[in-house]
Amino acid sequence: QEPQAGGTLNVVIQPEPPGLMIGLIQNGPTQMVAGDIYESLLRYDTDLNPHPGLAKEWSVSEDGLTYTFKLHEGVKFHDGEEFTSEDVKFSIDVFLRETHPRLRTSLEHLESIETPDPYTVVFKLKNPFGPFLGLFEPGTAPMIPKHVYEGTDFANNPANNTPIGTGPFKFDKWEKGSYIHLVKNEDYYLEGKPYLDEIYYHVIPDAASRAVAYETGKVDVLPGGSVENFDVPRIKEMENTCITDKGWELFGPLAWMWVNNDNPPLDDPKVRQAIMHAIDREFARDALWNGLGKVATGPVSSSTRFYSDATPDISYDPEKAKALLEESSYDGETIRLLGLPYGETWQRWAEAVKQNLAEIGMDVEIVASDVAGWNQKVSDRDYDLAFTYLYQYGDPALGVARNYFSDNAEKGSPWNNVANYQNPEIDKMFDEAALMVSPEDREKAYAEIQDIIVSDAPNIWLLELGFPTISRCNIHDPVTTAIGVNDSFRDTWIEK
Amino acid sequence: MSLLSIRDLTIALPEGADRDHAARDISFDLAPGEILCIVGESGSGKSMSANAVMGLLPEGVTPVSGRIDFDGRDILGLSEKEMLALRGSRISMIFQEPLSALNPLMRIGAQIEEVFEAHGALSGAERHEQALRLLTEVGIPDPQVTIRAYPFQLSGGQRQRVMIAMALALEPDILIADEPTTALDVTTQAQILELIENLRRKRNMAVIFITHDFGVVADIADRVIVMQTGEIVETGSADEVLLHPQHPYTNALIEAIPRLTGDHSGGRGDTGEPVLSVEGLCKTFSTGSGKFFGKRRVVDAVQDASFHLYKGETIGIVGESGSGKSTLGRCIVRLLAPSKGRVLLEGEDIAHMPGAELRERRRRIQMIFQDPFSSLNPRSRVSRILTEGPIAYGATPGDARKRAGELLELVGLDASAMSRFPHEFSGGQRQRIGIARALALDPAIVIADEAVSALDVSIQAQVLDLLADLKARLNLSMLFITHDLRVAARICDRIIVMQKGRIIETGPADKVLRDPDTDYTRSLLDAIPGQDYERALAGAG
Amino acid sequence: MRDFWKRYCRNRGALIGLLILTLVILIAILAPLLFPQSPWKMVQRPFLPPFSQGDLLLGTDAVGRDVMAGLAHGAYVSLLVGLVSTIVALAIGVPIGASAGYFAGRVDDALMRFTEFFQTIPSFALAIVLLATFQPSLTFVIIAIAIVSWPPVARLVRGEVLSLRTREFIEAATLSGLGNLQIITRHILPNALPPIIVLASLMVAQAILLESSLSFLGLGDPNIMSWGYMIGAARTVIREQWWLSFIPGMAILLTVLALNLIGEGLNDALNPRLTRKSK
Amino acid sequence: MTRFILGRLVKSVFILLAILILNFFLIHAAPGDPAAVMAGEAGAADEKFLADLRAQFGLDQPLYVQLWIYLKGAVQLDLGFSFRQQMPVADLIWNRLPATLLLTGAAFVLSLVLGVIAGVAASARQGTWGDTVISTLALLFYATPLFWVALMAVVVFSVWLGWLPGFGFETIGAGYTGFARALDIGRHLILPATTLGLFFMAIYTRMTRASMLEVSRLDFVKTARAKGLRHGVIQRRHVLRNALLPVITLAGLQAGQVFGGAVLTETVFAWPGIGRLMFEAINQRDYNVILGVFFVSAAMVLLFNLITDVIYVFVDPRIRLTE
Ligand SMILES: Nc1ncnc2c1ncn2[C@@H]1O[C@H](COP(=O)(O)OP(=O)(O)OP(=O)(O)O)[C@@H](O)[C@H]1O
Ligand SMILES: Nc1ncnc2c1ncn2[C@@H]1O[C@H](COP(=O)(O)OP(=O)(O)OP(=O)(O)O)[C@@H](O)[C@H]1O
Ligand SMILES: [Mg+2]
Ligand SMILES: [Mg+2]
Repeated sequence: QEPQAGGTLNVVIQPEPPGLMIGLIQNGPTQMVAGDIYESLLRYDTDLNPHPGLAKEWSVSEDGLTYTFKLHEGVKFHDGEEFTSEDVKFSIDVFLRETHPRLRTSLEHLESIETPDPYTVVFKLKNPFGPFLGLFEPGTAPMIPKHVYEGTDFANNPANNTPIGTGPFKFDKWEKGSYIHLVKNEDYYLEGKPYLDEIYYHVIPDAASRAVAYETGKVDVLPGGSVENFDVPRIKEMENTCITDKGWELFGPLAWMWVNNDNPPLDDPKVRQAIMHAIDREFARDALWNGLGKVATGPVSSSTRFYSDATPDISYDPEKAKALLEESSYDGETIRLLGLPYGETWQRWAEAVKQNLAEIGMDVEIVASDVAGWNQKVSDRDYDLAFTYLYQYGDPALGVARNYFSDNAEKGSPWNNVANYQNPEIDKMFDEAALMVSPEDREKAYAEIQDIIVSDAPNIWLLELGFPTISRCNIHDPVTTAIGVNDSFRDTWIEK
Repeated sequence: MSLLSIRDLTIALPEGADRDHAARDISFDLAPGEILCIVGESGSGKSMSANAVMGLLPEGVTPVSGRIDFDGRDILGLSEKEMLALRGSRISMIFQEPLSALNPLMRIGAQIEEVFEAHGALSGAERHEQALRLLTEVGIPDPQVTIRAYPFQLSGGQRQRVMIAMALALEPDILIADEPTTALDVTTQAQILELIENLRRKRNMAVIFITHDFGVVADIADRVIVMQTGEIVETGSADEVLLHPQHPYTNALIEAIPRLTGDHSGGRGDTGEPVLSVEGLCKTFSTGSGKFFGKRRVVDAVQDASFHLYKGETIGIVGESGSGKSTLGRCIVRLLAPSKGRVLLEGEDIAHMPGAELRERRRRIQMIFQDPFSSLNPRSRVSRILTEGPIAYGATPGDARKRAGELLELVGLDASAMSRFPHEFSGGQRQRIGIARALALDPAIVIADEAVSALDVSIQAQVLDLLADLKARLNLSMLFITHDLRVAARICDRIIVMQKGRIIETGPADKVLRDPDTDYTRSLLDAIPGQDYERALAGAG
Repeated sequence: MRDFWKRYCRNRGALIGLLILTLVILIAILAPLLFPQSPWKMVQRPFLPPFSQGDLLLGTDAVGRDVMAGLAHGAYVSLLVGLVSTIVALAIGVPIGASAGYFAGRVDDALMRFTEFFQTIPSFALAIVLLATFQPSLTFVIIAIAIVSWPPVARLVRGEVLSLRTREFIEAATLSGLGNLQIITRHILPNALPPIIVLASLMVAQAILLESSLSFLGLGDPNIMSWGYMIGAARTVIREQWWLSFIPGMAILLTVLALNLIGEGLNDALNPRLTRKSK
Repeated sequence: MTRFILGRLVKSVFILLAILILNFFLIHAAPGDPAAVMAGEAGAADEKFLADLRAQFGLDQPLYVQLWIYLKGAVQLDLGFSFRQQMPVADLIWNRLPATLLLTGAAFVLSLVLGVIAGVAASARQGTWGDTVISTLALLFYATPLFWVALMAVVVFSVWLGWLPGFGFETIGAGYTGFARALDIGRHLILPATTLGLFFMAIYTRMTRASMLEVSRLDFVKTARAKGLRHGVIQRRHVLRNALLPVITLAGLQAGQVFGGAVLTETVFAWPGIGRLMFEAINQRDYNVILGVFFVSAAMVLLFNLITDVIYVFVDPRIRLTE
């Protein structure tokens, strides 16, 4: 089918992003909108293979230490300035190193960036770093205009309110509390793209209202998580409605419960294993997540590279759980379960888990809190069990290791090793696996790692979440890459 | 020819009322230009009978039989629309409570003009003219200003005049006045009575005048109807009924009227130490909290009052409303803090005495209050009312109860009263309980503030007798505050006259009442209604 | 007392209200007996409609819990929240109002400023902040509700006391040598009671509504099955399983309605004007 | 008059400061801070990131210094900077305030006007079925949870019947201007304003009815009847005016509650007002915004109280002319 140009896309956004300057802020909604404005060097298909982005081609040296990117020529920022290798160097080496905590960790492996000519960028690494080629998506390594930011106070640069990137859409207007309006970038470097004239991101704070918005035709795209899961089946049945759970492969969102490995009786592996078997993940998937997603088998999501399915069984088995609990040191203590304050589904899930644990004889009290309280409690390790879900960024070295490294166990952040899992052997294995050049070697190493971690049961893995993106069927190609709607809508078109 | 003729009128009360009928088989006639007075104790059905004529009976109260003929038609058979045409134009009415009878949010003028409007009389400008003329006619000072005033800016007497102006606006044939002067002091009452009398004469208007004050009746009535529990017990010309009452009830009522003249026990000699000495007492109120347009207003309620009270003596404090009588009494018992001056109670100054010490002294000086309804806690049994004082001063509950029993007997109540609540007593009985309470602490002095004003004449007489008796038996000293000079005459040894916060005259009761020193006192005396009648009674008796 | 009862019964609405409330109270008390299992227990497949299965009269909710059991246990919570928070609010408001009215002058001024202060803050917003600060648990929900609902009590009590204070029987009590505390507790408050009782019945109703609003926003105690929680949890499925929010909504409505009717009945029965007439 | 208003304004300043201080400590006592929230949403952060953010927001200073800085700004009407939205709080609130004013104003006027009319109608028909219907409806609205009504209203009027938009402030992207835009906003306003107004309407209905009946029993009404005035005139001129006094007082006291109700209504109806702004700000620990909203809403309540007091003065001469 031949794409048709023109039309307005109405998309739900929730919550309202704090800002659109993606170099400074990387939360979900910011990524979603800024993904249309900013671009990175590569794009990833749903099997996580790299494709050209701002870089039209690239090569890796044999030793895995040198990466060379050739940039598209004639790419312009929205203010008309040309995009060159200098901008790449500035973005990675200066701006993001200063502001982007997740990228910063990976940049420790970077030796230098060279710009032999305006359209060539050469990255030199200190050591081989397997996941390096997976870093170049807009949420991790957005390209930022050097001429606007160089030498300024990044956080307070007035340009943050009128973001300027190279993307297919330009920022037009942000009516706080109502909508964000983007318009087509007429000077986009790919002929004929984007197809859409404009995009409205609608801010609708209540999940039920968001569903109504779709049903009454106010919006056409419901990105994953924007309506409550309970609403999905109904909306799915509507005329001219298509649903896909693609577009989350890079993130590989995995839900689990942190277990405070320090607190008795949870310091007893038997208790943790008992919990592991007490939880009915299939029920949660079917009743709470509309049957979307997959039951987790361990710390790595099946869409992530180097996933191993040969780990010890952790499936639902209440009898076994009871037996394990019987043998353990658990003695009727009240276990505090910290729910995730991200809407009804999570709340229901906490209630279901509480009930699951009650069935095997554990006394659980749910602790409610808002986002800030959740952060604080998890960071301070003031919990017994705590729901969470985290992205894996396609590679265990990027998104998994951080949660199991002994060194990462200090308090103060909700995304490091919050469980305080201490296993020097695993530390060493993670370190080595990240530096291996050959994918086959890495695969083997990670399989072993997964096996050990699952046996130790430091956390209770639950589900690989499936976030469905719902859109009208006459909107073609809303999701084309591994980051889904967080990528730009440059390939999307509306059939009239 | 009678203007209004009522025949066998019976008015039923709704279920749950204290009796079946507000009025039963009432019959009377009213001639043009005649003043007909209806008297009788509270609740006897006076108001309901009058309201029936206006077609303004409260909900649930309905005339069940009889007829009211006015102008050849039975009023009871008229439609609401026809009644509207009569009300205010042919028959008018004024009510007892002048403060609440006017709409607080409307200007005086507008309220008067409304009468014309209601009956489609006159044009706008003419209405205003007429309202002004009426205000002038009823003797409102400065009508040009008053017409633009709001009710709360007028005194009680002025408000009552406005009511009268309204009632007279369309020159009605009949004016019904339901206790129009009860809330006013004697001087104002005299003026209003005179006004009504004049208007009647000028316009040949018939008046139905409801009151329970025989003095007033004697001054204005042509004919009198006496009512008791809904029935007319006696009717006749004023002279017949007042001087030669036939019915025992009428007799009893007349008997109970306190006499201004007659024998007083006479002033006791100023002997011995006074139990109470008031020296240079002043009380200043400042009002107007500043909440809105906060101009502060300062009222000198009592200025430089001095007197002595001796053992066994009763001093009456009299004066027109607002002259500072109550304030003086309340300063003495320290319910109010005096601004200046001394109050020597048995030699000790309690005027500025602080808390605990004051409490100890204060039991020697007790008070009897005006309103028998609000002076007893409706939620306390009589036993508690009488015992909690002594208990607070350290008596054992047992002793206190015993004493309470004695007190009840002393004031003439049955011992069974102990376990009852105040609302189970009549007004007179309640006042007795109030007296018993005051005596429970064995005071040396009792202050009675309008202790009998709220009571019906017959009950008033009983209570006054009781007080006189107790005083003699217990050798009490008493300050008796009243605006009723007849009452003062009956019980006091000496009388203090107050005007605008000052004591302007003090002397033995006989002297003050017969031969006052000041014009003010004289004017008070002159305003007392029914003096001729009293003389006639005395002559007859 | 019999008198009072008779007057109360004259109001048909009030009787109905009393009937409903008694029923709710009974259910609340008997909930642990009628539904011995936890209301959180997942007993059947989710979204069973009402009356489709014998033992699950009102069907199941989004995770297969018995709605009827939730309703019964929720009755207990709602009433508890309503009663306790009202009692706490009275415990704050009555002393403040009574002191302000009784001592007048500067004390009154200070206390009324304090009350005004709490009335100026939008109450619901304050409740939200309180719960964000202290974390939602039943205790804090109750405290938060009490904190935002006492000012009207204080105002009412103050007004009553101000008018009672000048009544002659209070002066008589002063002259009888009673202390301030005795006068307030023995003479003033008992007489101020009727309007306070009426207000209290309305406050219980308001507290139940407030608790449900807070629960609806996710600020309730997550371990406790309340009606507000049930509505909040069911709002996402209001379209297909509308009864899941409708049923607890009706429960709140009926209970609050009952309390209001009772309040009106009390108002009639305790009204001094009516009382005096039938003396 | 001016003196009175000035006095009130001075008093208001103190109340506002007290509210700010109380809320400042309350909200700072809440667990978590804006930096942690923002980091939380980003899904990753390290110590440096958090420390940078905190320094940028001024959260690294002692609490009393922060309070002092805030109050110093507040008395100059500078409400600070929103950590999260990166714009001045005053701008943020200023953008949202009209929506809230429109919503609460509409709800308020609606509830007051309809409530009074219904109350008068009910009292005029006291004891008849008309009275029963109005009173019962009022009682029902009074007893129904606001958010529940909101949910049901959306389902019925927006989803089932499709008559009215179920949420939002205006049709986004329609590009209406002038009258068309006003009309569009008006259509969006109907559901939320009605929902918010219902509860208060119920209150005013009940209050007006009771007050009308109460005043009808007063002596001056009897006087008016004795004048021969027609029933309608008496009701309008004598009863209603007096009966409105307590309603006005109550309306003044309720300003704060209307705003509280707006938090719920704005959330359910996606109304871009400050109630929702505050609710979100609390969850995000955007301290300055929370305080700013409290400041503005309390100021509005105070202003409103002042206005009702002034109205009261014009309605009731007893207050105007004390002395
Ligand atoms: N609105 C009413 N409803 C029921 N009963 C009433 C009502 N008003 C008066 N009554 C009763 O009607 C009877 C007569 O009352 P009415 O007011 O005529 O007495 P009154 O002679 O005017 O007394 P007073 O001197 O106290 O004014 C009394 O028993 C009273 O209790
Ligand atoms: N609490 C008060 N505040 C302000 N002014 C008061 C107060 N009490 C009394 N007054 C004023 O003091 C003056 C004297 O009042 P007081 O009550 O002593 O008069 P009275 O002689 O007892 O009158 P009455 O016969 O009407 O009872 C009046 O002008 C009154 O308005
Ligand atoms: Mg009468
Ligand atoms: Mg007096």
